[in-house]
Amino acid sequence: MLWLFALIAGVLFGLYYGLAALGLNLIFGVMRMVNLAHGDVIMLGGFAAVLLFDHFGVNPLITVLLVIPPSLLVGYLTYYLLGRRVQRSRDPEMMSLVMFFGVSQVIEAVAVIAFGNNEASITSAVFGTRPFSIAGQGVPGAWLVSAGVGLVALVLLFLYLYRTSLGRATRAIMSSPDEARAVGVNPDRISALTFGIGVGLAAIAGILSLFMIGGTTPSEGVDLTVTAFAVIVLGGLGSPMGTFLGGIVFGLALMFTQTYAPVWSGFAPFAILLVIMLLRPTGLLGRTVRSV
Amino acid sequence: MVASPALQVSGLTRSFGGLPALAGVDLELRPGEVVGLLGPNGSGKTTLINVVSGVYRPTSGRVELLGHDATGQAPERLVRLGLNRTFQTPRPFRPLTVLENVQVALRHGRDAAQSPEEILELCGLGGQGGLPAESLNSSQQKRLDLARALATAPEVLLVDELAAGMRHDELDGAAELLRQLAAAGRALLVVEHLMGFVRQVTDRVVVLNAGTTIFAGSLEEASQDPHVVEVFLGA
Amino acid sequence: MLIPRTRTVGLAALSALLTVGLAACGAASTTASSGAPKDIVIGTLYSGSGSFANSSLPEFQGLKFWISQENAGGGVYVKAFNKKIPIKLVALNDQSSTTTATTEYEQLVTQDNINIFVPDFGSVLTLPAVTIAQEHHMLLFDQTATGSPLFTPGNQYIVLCDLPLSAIWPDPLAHFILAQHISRVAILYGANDFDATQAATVKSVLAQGGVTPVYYQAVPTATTSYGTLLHDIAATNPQAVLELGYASNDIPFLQAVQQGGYHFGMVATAFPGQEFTLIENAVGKAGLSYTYTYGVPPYIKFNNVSEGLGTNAFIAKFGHGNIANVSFENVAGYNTGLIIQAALGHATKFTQLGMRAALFALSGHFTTLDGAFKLNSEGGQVGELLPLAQLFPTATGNEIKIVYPSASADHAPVYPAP
Amino acid sequence: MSSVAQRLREGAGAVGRRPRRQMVGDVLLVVVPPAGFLVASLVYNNQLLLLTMMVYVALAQGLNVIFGFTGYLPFGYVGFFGAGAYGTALSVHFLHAPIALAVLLGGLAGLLVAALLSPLLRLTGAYFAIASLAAAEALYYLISNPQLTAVTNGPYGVNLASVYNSGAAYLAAVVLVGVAMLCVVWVRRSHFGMSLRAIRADPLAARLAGVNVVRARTFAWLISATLAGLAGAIYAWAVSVFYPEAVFDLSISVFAIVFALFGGVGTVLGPLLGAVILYGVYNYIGVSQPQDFQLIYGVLIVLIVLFLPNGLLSIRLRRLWRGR
Repeated sequence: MLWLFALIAGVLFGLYYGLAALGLNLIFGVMRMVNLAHGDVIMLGGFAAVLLFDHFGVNPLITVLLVIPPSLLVGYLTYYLLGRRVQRSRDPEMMSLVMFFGVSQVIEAVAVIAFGNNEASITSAVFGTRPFSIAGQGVPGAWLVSAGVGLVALVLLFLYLYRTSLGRATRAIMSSPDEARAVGVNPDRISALTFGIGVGLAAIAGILSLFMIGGTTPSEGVDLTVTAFAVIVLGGLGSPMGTFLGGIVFGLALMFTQTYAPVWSGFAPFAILLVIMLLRPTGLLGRTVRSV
Repeated sequence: MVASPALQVSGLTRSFGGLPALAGVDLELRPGEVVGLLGPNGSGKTTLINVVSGVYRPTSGRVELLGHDATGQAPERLVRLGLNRTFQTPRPFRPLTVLENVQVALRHGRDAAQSPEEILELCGLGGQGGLPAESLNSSQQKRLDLARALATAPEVLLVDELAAGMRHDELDGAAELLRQLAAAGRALLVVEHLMGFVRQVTDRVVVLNAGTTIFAGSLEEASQDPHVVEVFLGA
Repeated sequence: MLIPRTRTVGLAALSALLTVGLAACGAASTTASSGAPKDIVIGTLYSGSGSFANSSLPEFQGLKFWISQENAGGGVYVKAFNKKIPIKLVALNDQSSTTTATTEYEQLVTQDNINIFVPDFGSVLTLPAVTIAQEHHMLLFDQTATGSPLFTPGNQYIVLCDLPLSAIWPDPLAHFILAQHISRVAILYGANDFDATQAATVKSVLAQGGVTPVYYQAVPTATTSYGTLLHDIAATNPQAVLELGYASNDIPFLQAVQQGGYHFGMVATAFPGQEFTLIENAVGKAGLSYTYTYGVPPYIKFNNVSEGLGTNAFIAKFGHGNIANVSFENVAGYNTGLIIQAALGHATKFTQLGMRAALFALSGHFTTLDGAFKLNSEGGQVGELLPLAQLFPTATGNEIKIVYPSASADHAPVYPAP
Repeated sequence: MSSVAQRLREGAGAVGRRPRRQMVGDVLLVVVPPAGFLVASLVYNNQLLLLTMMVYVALAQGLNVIFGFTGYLPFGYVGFFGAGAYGTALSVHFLHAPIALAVLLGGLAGLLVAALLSPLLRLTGAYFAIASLAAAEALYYLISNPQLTAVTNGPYGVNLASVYNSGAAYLAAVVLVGVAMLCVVWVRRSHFGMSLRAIRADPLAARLAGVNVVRARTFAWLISATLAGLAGAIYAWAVSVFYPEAVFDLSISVFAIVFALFGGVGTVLGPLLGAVILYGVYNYIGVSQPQDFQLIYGVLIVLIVLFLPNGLLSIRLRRLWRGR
């Protein structure tokens, strides 16, 4: 029953990957900015959980809630101090990429100064050491917690986007900034808020990454950004549901190759991404964009 | 007197997401003639031009160009076969100069030996070759669109609302230019809203409504056809 | 009409000037004198950030500790001039990037007039220095890079200071498995030179004892989730599970063992001995108990040494008496200094090859807190064997004890793990 | 008005009857940078730094060809670099090719990988950027795979000591800079480049001007990849021993992109200046402020984007217009 475990693990990791990529997709969808520092925000989320746990014994699930207010603040500041200016340049998509490369370098350097270079983690015993049984397979509790948080985040985001006026305005900007402006949406306010939500989602993913990928170090940002990018492109840019689908495809690809051909487990997710891109150029759930 | 058609469109349909934008269009265009394509907004005029010029593939039907099957061919291939078009909203290469706009087309068209300056002169853009295309006004941009199309030496030319937005004093020149082009043996299909302009360049019109051909004949007859009158008044 | 021309021509010229100017700025002006130098310049790199920083920085600290010790005593003794000469350190930060390391090694060698060339931690960052050392005829005091492409028969300009070649690391580990009559062995290793070499060694030693691994797979070095892999390994019913990776692999692996509630008779990973504090913090006490790892200094002790401080003295001085403050990398960096000290102190000529000859003369007759110093013909280190260690729970945490081979063991192994 | 007049002159000279003075300028653009690097090596002897700078000049210019002239940004540009490095290594090991030929075969390896990946050009924007990244990662995992040890030596790395020759590698890099400059000057001035700019301005209109858009883009893609392949080949030759992760390091892509954008893409001089200045600054900080290396460099890049968002060459134009 190796395949069944791979299936379960793939889906659970997929939900985690979806969460880790969600913020990046939102920011890109609303602002057309490429946040190359996304992975570094995930890293910071991880350190927040470790520090709060080590010094105050705060349960990581509480930290999930605690990181939201500072994330919104950071998002607001980042947007008004950096993002808005870049949006006015000739090629915001590409210039934001360069700028956030710089931001990513700064975050990593500051993290090294603040936290040192060592890998930091919380012992996984926090969520129990006895695996839960799902379909006869023993699944670590931490995986279920992470996947659950991912699902809750998705549902809340969905409700926000489809059931609130701010969310509707956000979707309006995603589909057409000019028209949204014409009907009275203030793009700056929405952009700043979205940036904050994106940062918050990344930070939450960082907390969970302690249990899914073993820990956090200041240098892990780049790899996480690359993975997050692969996931959102797989699922489709600007599609929150697609991000989770992309995450699950990525997770399944990883877990099945780990099971049947471990040495190819680095190769397979990217090869699958390539194949899907060639068959469906806008990702699994991406909107079709007319090329002319 | 009766030449074989330069462009023959038969039973052409095209749907977007299940909604038909063209629902069976028939049309014939002979060398040396100008045909006006009329119809209310949304009747499918621009879609027809887009399908014939290869921007969209037809859902069904057939396009024959100078005796070749041109159905669903790519735009650059149709250009080589001898067809070109202009846009309702002009689309020059904005960062390139006026001259470069024409040079690109000359280079990849059917007759690279033409003089780009003469083409610009013909389209009323003489002496402006060095200007960046984005500095032209909209009427000039339309004429640049036309110049670029002409640079590929087309036998069949689809002109989408050339007159719209032109100043009054420019209209006569534009009409004269279209007549000259036809006189040189080209076949022209002209989409136009300004009836006066249509009358200046042609007598023969085709009328579209809701994606189908409802009339083909002289402008005179069209104005007396009850169906055509109803469509235009209704619109 | 002149504008475009002057602009293109002018800027082309400007770009050339800039290149030349930039180059000239960096050009150093010092030249070597014929007599004794004012100071011995040691050039090295460290990773201030990036994936190698957590190993590189402690090693760098060890080296700096040695320098401060020597300079406090008036400098390092140089036999060729028969006097002590102060040490000057030039250290650049390569941020764990090989591309950056490459140009910075060249910078050290061509601009900073160094006398002693010490590379950064590990094979990946040391490799670019090998060619540069050869090209400029500088002896490379390789600290901890044990990978196979580093040592080639024709190359005289490298000596390995602080570790045996990675191919011989797991020798005691594999023999322990045979000695315990363990027949079902699972081996998971990182797809990199360092780990793949170890895995191959284990496999071949086991084969000599008639044991074929029930699971033998490579995973990308970047792997951080081991839950599924462990599930598949468990399905082969192994008695021993060996995971050969970097610290960044060992941590998620040991966590996954704990998360999944797996229990194997023997679990061995490479780095808990070298990065004990770090890994115990990340994995927790229970996650490490009764697992095995390579026994490295300061856990194997060498107090009877021919150069520098012995293990206990080093723990007292560097770690303020607490072994938890001392990592293997600290010892390695300090030991690099001791090897340099030995080379300078025994070479009759102050030349790079003179130092090399001195070290080869000392090979086999020389012990430091890192163990016996013995070189093979290519400059590889074959003297220091890594015994096998096991981690035993105590009231406060785990304790590392050497359990095999029995000659150096200070504790009996507990197999299978309770 | 003056700006229009200036563009008029630039435009009139772009193609066809080109003023002789501009031809002289173009020749200088191709000849002076390599000559500069040749001279630089006489006064500054950290040759590997200069060589790496030249490699980045070539990469930034190669990126300029595909990104500056078609708008396609390949995030995984380093894939061609790595392909070039391994193409050369395999040519030396298996074909026993002389090194000059092996370097050319490295360029060919870049070209072949690009040809194989040309269907990616159907994608646009961020999709293309990430798909090319996935291709580079997949290629890295393929080459470094232990199961391919017999072919690529897998994770154990490459040793080219048998053909090592630092002086010759330096000269090859000098030539490479000339070739890269020539490619960009040619693309900027030729009919081909004019077509590319037309495509970038309006792909549909370009097709209606008869341009075969797919063929033109593919051609630019192949030129760009070949430059990166040659850069990887020469770099591999110069460092002579390396692990696969060293030549597939994503930061090589990022540096090339940052350098090109900093200088100004779509221009001939921008990427050259971007690579020389920013890489120079990078090394200056690395040597003078090693402890705060990353922090200073990161802050610098943020400041550049905030205050110079349109590239270095945008200052030049502004100054010139004001000056006139």
